[in-house]
Amino acid sequence: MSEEKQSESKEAAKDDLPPVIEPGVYGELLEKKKFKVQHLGMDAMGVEMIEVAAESLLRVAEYLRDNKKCQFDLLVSVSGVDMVDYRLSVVHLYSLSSNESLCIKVRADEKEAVPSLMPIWPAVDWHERETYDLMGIIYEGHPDLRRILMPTDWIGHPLRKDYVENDPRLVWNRR
Amino acid sequence: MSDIQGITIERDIQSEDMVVNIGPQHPSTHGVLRLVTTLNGEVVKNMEPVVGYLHRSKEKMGENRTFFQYQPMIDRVEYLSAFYDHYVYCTALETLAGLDIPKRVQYIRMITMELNRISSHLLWFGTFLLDLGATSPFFYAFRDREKILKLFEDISGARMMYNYYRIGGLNADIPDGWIEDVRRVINELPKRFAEYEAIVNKNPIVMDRCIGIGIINTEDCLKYGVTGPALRACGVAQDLRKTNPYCSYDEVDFDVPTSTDGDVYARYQVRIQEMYESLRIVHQALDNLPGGEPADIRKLQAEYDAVATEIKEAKKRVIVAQKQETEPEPADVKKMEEEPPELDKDWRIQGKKKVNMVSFKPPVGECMSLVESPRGFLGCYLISDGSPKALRIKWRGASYSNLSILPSMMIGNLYPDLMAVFGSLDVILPEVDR
Amino acid sequence: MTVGLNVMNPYQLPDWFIQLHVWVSENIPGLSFIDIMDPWQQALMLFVWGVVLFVLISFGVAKPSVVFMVLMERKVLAWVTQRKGPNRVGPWGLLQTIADGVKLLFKEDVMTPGQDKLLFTLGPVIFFLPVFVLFALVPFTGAIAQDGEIVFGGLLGIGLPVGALLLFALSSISVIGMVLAGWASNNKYSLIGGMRSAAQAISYEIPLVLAVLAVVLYAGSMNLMDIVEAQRGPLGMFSWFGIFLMPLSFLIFLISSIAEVNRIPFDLPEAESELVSGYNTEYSGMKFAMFFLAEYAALFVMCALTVVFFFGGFMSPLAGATLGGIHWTSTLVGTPGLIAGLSLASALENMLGVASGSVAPWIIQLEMVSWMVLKIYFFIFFAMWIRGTLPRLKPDQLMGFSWKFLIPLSLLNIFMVSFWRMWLPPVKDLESMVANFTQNMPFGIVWALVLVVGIGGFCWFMSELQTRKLKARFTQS
Amino acid sequence: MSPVGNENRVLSGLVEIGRGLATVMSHFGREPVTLEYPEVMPDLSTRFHGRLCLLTKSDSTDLCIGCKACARVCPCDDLIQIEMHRDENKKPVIDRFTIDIGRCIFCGNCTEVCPVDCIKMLSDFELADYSREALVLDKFDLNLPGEASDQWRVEHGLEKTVK
Repeated sequence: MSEEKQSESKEAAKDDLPPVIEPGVYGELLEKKKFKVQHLGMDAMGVEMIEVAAESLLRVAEYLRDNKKCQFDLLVSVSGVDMVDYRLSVVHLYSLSSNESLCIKVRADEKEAVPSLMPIWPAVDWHERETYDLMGIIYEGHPDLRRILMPTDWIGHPLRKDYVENDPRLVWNRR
Repeated sequence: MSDIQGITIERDIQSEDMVVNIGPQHPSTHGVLRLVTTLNGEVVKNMEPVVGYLHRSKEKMGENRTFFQYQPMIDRVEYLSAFYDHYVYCTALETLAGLDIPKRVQYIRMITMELNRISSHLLWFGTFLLDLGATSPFFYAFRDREKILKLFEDISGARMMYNYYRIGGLNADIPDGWIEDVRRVINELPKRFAEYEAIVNKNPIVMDRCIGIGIINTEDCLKYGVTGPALRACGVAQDLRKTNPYCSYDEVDFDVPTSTDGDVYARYQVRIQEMYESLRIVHQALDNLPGGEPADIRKLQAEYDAVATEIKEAKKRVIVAQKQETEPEPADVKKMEEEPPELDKDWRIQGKKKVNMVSFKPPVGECMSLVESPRGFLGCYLISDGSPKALRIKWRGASYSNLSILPSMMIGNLYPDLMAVFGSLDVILPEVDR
Repeated sequence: MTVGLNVMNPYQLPDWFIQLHVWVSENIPGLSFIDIMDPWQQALMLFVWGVVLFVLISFGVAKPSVVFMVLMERKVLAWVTQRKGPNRVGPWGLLQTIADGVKLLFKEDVMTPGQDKLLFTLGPVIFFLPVFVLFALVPFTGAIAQDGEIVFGGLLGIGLPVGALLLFALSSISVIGMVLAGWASNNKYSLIGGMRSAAQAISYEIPLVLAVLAVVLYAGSMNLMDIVEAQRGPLGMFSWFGIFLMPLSFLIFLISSIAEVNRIPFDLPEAESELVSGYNTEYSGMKFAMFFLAEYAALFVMCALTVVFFFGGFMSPLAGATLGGIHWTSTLVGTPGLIAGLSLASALENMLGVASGSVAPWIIQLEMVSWMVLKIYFFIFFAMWIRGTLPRLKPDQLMGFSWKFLIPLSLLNIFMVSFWRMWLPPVKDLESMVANFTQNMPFGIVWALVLVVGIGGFCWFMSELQTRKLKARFTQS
Repeated sequence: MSPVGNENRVLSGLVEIGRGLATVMSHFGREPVTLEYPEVMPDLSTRFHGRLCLLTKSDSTDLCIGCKACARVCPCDDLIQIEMHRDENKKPVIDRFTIDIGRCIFCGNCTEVCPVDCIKMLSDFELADYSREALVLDKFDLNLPGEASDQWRVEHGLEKTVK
């Protein structure tokens, strides 16, 4: 399976065309409802991935939570991913009724900001704080966005690829 | 959740609230957790958990170590049930690389994981009752947990930091006689559990301290992302082993214990029942373990090897005979055409082709693997860019979400209820802080 | 001789102390100015006697027993949890507590700047003193009379006619020490612990005293010695208050006494899972050791009182019974015991070269002490057993249990005991007991009514209340 | 499912406390599970992750070929340091082999990748020392003599004797 994928991507690179990705169940559903969604195919576990633009994130999330066909009521995790050029905020959802998972990716804009999912899933509270703390993604609309794992006076966001280890500005590194 | 349990506070007397820092070092915070609590007398008015005292940057470590180098670090993420962390990590990589896992490996993983669930629940049981003030159950639970840890030491060489699962298989096969040891232990455990229940289950003090305290319902769980026994105690039969079977959990028969009360006592009962269910799974997995004892497999392998050598030698003799242009012996010709027997591939402890740990490079891709750890959903979100190091490893610990519900459960309750409620959530701080 | 001394002994000082004083004033030339008749000097003597008594009891009885109890507690808790317990210092770890004590003695006495130094130091002292004074009130043996004359007044520090009253008055002083310690520590855990201890002491004094009130009612005296003697009945150990006459009283007393000495399940002032160590969190070194010692001493005293009030004190299980045609006053005063005891006594008399019949009372005395100590240690063991089993209550449950359950129950109990006393007044022989049984039947019927309707209905009512309370918790949220 | 039944809570409470007391007391005479460590050594399994050692050939000469595989898979930075050169017969000669046992996490990664089954783990866990320098074990400390190495191999099922 994975080799196929690899060869596919190699071919795609040869033809200089983006690989054609079939929309998944939920992506299709969202597209029908006229949401702007970019399909990213399935991940290795068979979980559908979609990329959503920051401005339509909240509406998509609300739809995914409330629609009878989706009912993604349990938020599993929020992770920030540093793709060197840009930062992603990845949300994993789980549905208690259909036992399906879904992965939503949101690209952070120039100000490293994405809308907070607090109104939809209050469970993101600590997850978004953690992602802000470690990745520096600012969640607009989060009521209490501050560091959670690192000390409050820490400089920089450790999980970013451009993070300076042993930053001399920190007191304990000057010793 | 509940308002102050029938206690009304009258503000006749001039009094002020007291801010108590519970933790970072406190006997019942199970690690280094700080709860900034505002108390009005003994009633909790406000509570804010402060975490991060145990942050060891495990996610950053994963980005600058190879996959094999990172493996020992996983043990330290959640050290009470480290097999689950290993499983989740190995599964993520195995699915990324598209490896088939032999049945024997799956069953051994299942046995170790369920034993680990028991050992983790036993530790929870002991410390929970210690928080309530009972001392003896703590020692009993640790005594029995030690027996399980001894089994783990026999199989992996360490009591808690196992480093036993490998990408595509296991570090080593189970040692000889291990199955008998496991059977001995799991046949003894139900008697011990019965003793625990005799001390605790219907004890009036335990009942009064646990029943109706820290009540949550399914909406609260979803609101805070609470999973595991805490969610099942609200009446949701959500167990990834049942709903999204991984490993070989679809081949064993077990129930998902639930309760509808959603209070501390319900969570206690769910966990106790889960231990019995885990024993059932271990029993079945031991009975159906493909290959059985490693000694038998080795014996069979030796026999097959002998036959294969015979065939090889017959082949050699035939070739020599053909070179010398003489008639080969008919027995040899007949033997030559035989297929050398092969050990059942389900009996291996590595995939067909052993993964080279040092130079393992998964293909480009990403994967979120989820398992039902003793505390709830344990996830590992892994992104690979095709290099021997991960682009991003994210741990989704169940305790992290489970802890976030604590303030809302506590506000309005009494300060001593904190110990019962916090104990019943079974939060483990290294998993929160990573 | 005794009569003469009593006249000039208004403070009830013990005879031997007066005699010693007289001897000193007569025989030591420099001290001949001492006049036993001077009331000021008698007051001074009272003070000296108090100090002597305190030192004697504290070093002779209390501290050795505490040292042993600490070890015993650790050993018992170890044995019920399949461990070995301390076994390094001395044979079977016997010297462990002494080693701990020496360590605590040499530890630095840590004080933080925010503490109120005076109260911080006063706390353990106030906690410590009354508990050790309590030892003086406990009768370890009874008096021994020979030829109508009291040879030995019994091993008893102060034989007051209002012993029981003084006892509870003293034991409630300790809590002031705890509150002071909690307040002066400048630590929030300590403060909460101190507050809890005050609330707890106030709540549990009441059922404790009410339970003893029943005993006093039945025995007809507040003198502890008399209370013990009142338990000498024709049925031997079945005449003891705790076993047959007032088991409910005993139960209430047991529960409240465990609460009074702050042990699991009532150890809220020092609940280690909530308050780290409660009121003594900030204490170290010798001050901590004083808290520690006093706690165990209080447990010892409370167990001793349980024995005195309910289990016949220093009496043997046979005392008062007529068995095999012999009226037993103790185990030794009976055929086999007597022979053994007397032969041992005569052997000792021969060995020491003293007059015949002067050792036998001492052997009986020794027997009494052994019974007392045996019974006390049984209850201490029971408290440790409880500690190994039960979890801790919450403060609101603690209060509720005392005010809503124990106090009404003990009031009912007093009713019951008074009717029982009317029905079966304490007698020394079996015949009059049987006669009383039929004669005073109306009181018996009322007693049974109180027992069945009162206690039964109360228990049913409380159970119903508790069930409703538990169920209501679900509907609340 | 609700644990709040309709039994009399006062009576059942007394009975249940009695049951708890009896259960606790039933442990009174049982054999203690405590192991008094310096006198009684713990029963460790053969796979125990203890002190690292270097197995040698039967004649006590070095088995290690200096491939540095162990150093590469070690999760701790610079824990294992190896310096080697090749003699005139192109045979590897280990000049320096040090393991900082004070930083070792005893994960066993190194033992798994060794191509000649040389670096292994003993069941020795008493590793405390007075200085950090003493915890850096060199080749002299790590090498097991030939006989002991052979014994180790027999105990662990590595039957081939290395000449």
